[in-house]
Amino acid sequence: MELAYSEQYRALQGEVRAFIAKYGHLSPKPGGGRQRPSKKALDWQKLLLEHGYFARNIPAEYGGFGLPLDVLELAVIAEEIAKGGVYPGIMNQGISMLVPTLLEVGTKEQCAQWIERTIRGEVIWCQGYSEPESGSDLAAARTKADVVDGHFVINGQKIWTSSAHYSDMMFLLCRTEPDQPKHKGLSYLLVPMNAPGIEVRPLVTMTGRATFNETFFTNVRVPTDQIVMGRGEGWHVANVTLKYERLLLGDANRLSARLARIRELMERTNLDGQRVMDIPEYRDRLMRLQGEVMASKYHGLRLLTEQARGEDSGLKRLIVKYNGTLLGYRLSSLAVDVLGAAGLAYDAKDEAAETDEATAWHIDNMYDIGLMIGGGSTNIQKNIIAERGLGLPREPKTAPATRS
Amino acid sequence: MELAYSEQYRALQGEVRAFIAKYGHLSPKPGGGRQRPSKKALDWQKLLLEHGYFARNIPAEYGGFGLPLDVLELAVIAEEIAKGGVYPGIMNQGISMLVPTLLEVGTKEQCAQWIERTIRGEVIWCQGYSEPESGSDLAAARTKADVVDGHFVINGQKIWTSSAHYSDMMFLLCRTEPDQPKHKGLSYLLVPMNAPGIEVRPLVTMTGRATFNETFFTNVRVPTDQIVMGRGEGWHVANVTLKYERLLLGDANRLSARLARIRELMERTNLDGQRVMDIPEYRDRLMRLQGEVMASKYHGLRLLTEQARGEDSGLKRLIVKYNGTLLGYRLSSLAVDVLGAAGLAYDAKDEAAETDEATAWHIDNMYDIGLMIGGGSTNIQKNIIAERGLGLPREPKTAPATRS
Amino acid sequence: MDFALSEEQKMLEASLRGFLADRLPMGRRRAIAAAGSGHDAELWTGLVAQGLAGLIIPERHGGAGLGILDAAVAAECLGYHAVPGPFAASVVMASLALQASGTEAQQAAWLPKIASGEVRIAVGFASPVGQTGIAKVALEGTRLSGRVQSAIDGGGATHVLVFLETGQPALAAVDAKGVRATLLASLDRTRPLLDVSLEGAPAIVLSAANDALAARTRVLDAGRVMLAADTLGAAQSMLDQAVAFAKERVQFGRPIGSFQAVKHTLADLATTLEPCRALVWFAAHAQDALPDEARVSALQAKAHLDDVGREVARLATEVHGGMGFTDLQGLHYWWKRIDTNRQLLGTPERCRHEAALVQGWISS
Amino acid sequence: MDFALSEEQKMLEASLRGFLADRLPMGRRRAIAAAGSGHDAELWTGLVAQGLAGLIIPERHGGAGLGILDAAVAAECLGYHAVPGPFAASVVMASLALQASGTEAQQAAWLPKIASGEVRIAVGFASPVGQTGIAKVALEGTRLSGRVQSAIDGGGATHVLVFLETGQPALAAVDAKGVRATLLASLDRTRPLLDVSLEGAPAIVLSAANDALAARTRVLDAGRVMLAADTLGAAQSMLDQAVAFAKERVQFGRPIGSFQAVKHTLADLATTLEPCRALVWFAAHAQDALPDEARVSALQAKAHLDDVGREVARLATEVHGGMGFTDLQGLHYWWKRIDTNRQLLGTPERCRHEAALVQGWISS
Repeated sequence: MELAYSEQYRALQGEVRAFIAKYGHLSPKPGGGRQRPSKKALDWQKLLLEHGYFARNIPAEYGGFGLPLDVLELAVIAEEIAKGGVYPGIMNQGISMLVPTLLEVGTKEQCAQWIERTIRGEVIWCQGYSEPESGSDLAAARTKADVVDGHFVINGQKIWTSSAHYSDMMFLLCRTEPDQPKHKGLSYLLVPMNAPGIEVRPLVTMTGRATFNETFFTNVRVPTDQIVMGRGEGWHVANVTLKYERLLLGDANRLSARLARIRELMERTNLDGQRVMDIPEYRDRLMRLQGEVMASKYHGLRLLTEQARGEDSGLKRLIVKYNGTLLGYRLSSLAVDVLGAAGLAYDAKDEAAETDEATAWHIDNMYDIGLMIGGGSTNIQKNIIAERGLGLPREPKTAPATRS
Repeated sequence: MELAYSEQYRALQGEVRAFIAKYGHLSPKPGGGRQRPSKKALDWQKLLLEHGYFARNIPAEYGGFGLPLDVLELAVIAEEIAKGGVYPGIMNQGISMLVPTLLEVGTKEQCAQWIERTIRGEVIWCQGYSEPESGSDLAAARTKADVVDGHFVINGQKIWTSSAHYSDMMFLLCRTEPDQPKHKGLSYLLVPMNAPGIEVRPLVTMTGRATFNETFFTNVRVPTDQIVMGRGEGWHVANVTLKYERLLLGDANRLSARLARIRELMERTNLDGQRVMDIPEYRDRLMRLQGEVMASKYHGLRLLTEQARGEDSGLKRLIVKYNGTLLGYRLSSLAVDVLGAAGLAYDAKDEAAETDEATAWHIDNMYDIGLMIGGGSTNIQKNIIAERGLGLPREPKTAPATRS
Repeated sequence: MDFALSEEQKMLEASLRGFLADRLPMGRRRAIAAAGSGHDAELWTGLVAQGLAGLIIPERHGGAGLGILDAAVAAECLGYHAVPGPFAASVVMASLALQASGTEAQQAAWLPKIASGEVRIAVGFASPVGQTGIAKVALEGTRLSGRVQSAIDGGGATHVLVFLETGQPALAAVDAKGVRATLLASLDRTRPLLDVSLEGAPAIVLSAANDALAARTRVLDAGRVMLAADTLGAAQSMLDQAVAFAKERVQFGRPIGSFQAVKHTLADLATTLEPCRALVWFAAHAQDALPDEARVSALQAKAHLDDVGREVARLATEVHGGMGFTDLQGLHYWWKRIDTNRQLLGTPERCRHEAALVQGWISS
Repeated sequence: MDFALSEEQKMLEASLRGFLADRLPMGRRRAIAAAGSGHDAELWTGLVAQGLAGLIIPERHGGAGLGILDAAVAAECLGYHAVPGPFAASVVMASLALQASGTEAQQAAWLPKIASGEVRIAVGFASPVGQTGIAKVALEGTRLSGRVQSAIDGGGATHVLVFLETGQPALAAVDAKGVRATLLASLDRTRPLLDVSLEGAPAIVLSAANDALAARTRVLDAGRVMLAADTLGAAQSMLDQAVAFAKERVQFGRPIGSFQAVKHTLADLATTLEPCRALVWFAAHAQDALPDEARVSALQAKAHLDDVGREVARLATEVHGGMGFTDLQGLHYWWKRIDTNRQLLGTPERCRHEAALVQGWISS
């Protein structure tokens, strides 16, 4: 047990600090909305890439820094960037999901064509997986693509395409082999969002904001070579993509920061003439959550260590997302309660929404519910934990089974 | 909404009170162990039967009082008997489960043979349903009975036969038609416990006490007319029996009394120099439970009213047991916590076990877990609530199904 | 012994539900909420015609002369249909305050106007009632100064009633000089709160109660029961919607309601929610008829429904999957309603604390 | 950065587990528990040979010279196997108290005897530590009078160590004149408590610490970490047993672990329990190496494991169905162990309260 970094990583810490001291003034503000990266963000991204503080482990031929994976290096860089208060680089579904998928199952040509421009923030991707009738059951996708003279002709509808309104491309899961069983009839296509026949409509959520979209396809034509792996192999490719989504660590630092903000809120909020912190029934909730956040945080360090050693963390990794989202929801629920009646003024439509403390907490609280639902619902996650993590038997196939 | 009783019931109240005033000194102490009724209890039972305060709705020809069902009358009698502190009469599985089953599906001869002696406490029954390998899945019973020259010859093992060691008779679910599908191969037999080949062994539970038994059958012979309904109809009969078990109302009075005892315990227990009642984190748990106990209590009154009107309460009745057992467990858990370290002395073997407050609460706490497990596990109850109460679809049959 | 709604109460319920099912489809609710005023003249006129505004006002003052249990039945309907518009404060609390603390003349002047729907009164407290926010008002002569940050039922309010620290209610018109009443863009768009600033605002003080603080407490408790009943209705609606969705929505070739995880979630919610109805009925009945039980039952009903409501809201939304998170499904109107009720007139923690005090289990 | 057990710690763990799996089958555990003394000479000798008794005693006094994290690893193993016999108090707290507050001579006199297993010391506190019961002892000269109702590790205790209100530990032999030490028939038969009455009992007072109260608190926190680690092991064992049972037990023609209800219950338990291990490791490490984090992490580890442990105990028992309720399955040894740990050295509520105080979030 050693919580300090060894010399090699302290050296990297120093490098990153020096970089921030020298270039930090060029960084855009961290956080910020869902929109195309600004010129400033693109320039900063270039600096990060040049120094290997972004795409550190992506081959140099595709625009990365070409170093072998060392998760401790990545942790050090992330920590220093967070401490320095600078922008950690562009994060979107193209970078976190499509790029590793292409590296794993794409052709050399596809890697060369897309990766560099994607990690530089020049090409923005959105994800075309969910449909209104297939949420947790992704393999039931009905959006279809028929082949007509060298093109896929796509018709159907996707939902939850978050950045569709400003994306250049979509990675799309659709049905190309209607005669095949459910899981064998899908393909994974790369579709330009400016193709004729694509319509993007904003999707308003319970928060009152339109941070998602629905995307409609009417006879959208894409050349048949815009496919990853072969026809009918889309389910396999999509699972590669989802694997990378699930690999993202639950962010314990975010939970700790949230806890600290609630603590501070409880110290300055009054209820019936007392500080909320001095009302034991509320404080006990905070203290319980502190215990859980600590467990989650140290569990994260344990995983990081195992990852650095190349160990398979199994169950320990599978629980992270479910644990983190539920904890996040309970934290924001406490915040909402501490704000109480005085925190019921809410206007999420305004651009200033996120600067109003009460509105921001309510949005977080609702968004936390969305997180529990999205990206594999809670029930599916529990199945995975039980079956892959604990080795419990799968549910038997049902008798009047749909062939699959 | 009228919480007072109408004149008719106030008159009955008066009668019961007068009865208690006159005869109360003859009553045995309420509660008490799991053993054969004493002479005193049998005499008292006779008095209750004569006045219609027991078996009030059982036909007079079978030893009951022969009045039509009026649940408010039953409620009034139960309340007055509880208030008067006298013994409410003998309660066992023969009376609560077998008697109504015989009334519903037994022959006249069977009713005449068994009911009067059972309600008088002269014949004690135990239940032979569960087996080590079939707990929640009762229909998988493997204890078998072959017919040999006019007798069933029984071999196998039953578990959780609580009063087996002092019972006269058992109602037994066993497999008589091994060639039939699972649910159609069972019969419901009436077996004298003194038949050669029956061995009863005490079953110690987690509390350390042996309040249950295992019963073993080796070539036990019973005449073939000792069957309720026909061969292969045992599953139907057992479900009639279980229906009566499930009809028993969750006892909200018991929960209220428990809450009151915990309140009193919290007022006299000290922790770190404070009354536990003055420690808000504990008190808030008590207050939460009070809210739930109140809901449960008034829900009971609502059901009683519906039952008095002959209405079908549906979902409202189905939830009672699950709600009550979980609430009971949470109450006893709070009691255990209030007792704390000073309440860890525990000796359940001693006869005086139930007079030691700490031991009694720990036994309750463990027994509450047993209740959640027994009589249809929590999961089966939730299935029933969801399917019969909310109308949700059943689970589809599994593909490689065992024929049933 | 008859623990049930009367035939009249069942008719009231059926009538209101019929009216609301007919007049308040999702699109209409959405439109009124989007407009943001918390008041819709047409819907309000219809509700007044249903007798809602005068429900607990004596017949001689133009009302129906019913009790708190009847009002709770109505509140459950309003919660069930997430009805935009005032009720708990504007109708029930204000009418009760006038009856408890108004002179006969004051009652005759105001109650008929409440019953006719013409006067709608937001209600606030200038003393601790277990909610956060600024609440401080002073009376000089008949003029009020101060601020109540979160008065309830701001939608379409013509007046505001503020309980002073003494327990006396004081009534002021929102358009009077010295009154600045700002309708808040509230989490629950169907029932916006009112931020009331007073600078020497002219007010009518209601001083006829023998014990002003006791009268205030009765009004407050009645309000708590109304919010509990509203949450009961809202939670029941969310559960019903989730059950219906689980029966229809097919994933993996089966209705999702056939999966044990979904099934048991819904069974848990039903098991927790159903007994709440009896608790709310009892608490409402106690306000009318059982003075010894009135306080504890109101406090416990509020606290328990707040907690159960939140759990139902979360899990009913989860059962809906992604659709539950959209505005399309509209489930969030109920979510926000439940969350809002929780924060008003005493949070669950504060209500339970007060219930312990009231029963003498702790000393203050 | 290396948040993991060292190779040596893993070897310690493997060695203890191997030993216990071999020497402590269910029948043996049952027999020792039934005997009720909380001490079994043969098992104890074996554990001493494994180095358990001297784990944190310096090598110069005959121990292994290891730290609190090593002790926590051992405690988790003992909880996992529901080992009858003393450890948390008798070995860890008593050794620490001697090292922190004993003179060199006192340490030289006692530590080797603890390490050899010859001396076993029950530990109690005569001042509030967050548990119920009588705890009042006065010192006159070198003689103790008073009572500590629930001293920990009564099983086979040769001595009792009582922390006085000043924070100073005082050591007395259980067979000394003026000492009446009654082994309690405890809920957890594997680790019975000791009810200690003192009437002018001769004692050795350990007064070498600069700050006696701070030294006492370090011992107390170390004890809390040991109980948390013990609960972690016990809960992990119950979960593992439930998972194994769910794979094997067939009902309705399927292993019960294939039902979503059982599957999700176990997934929930695993999700809650697994991160607890990192919390316990951190808290233990903090006692050795991170003084700023030591207090809060010990308190939070104790509180969190108490709560998680209870939930795991309940649901793991439920998964076993009727078998879980029998003595046959023996699951109750772990249930009772978890419940006992919860009540000792600070209940979860009291630990969280203290954690808030320690962080200065509230003032006392």
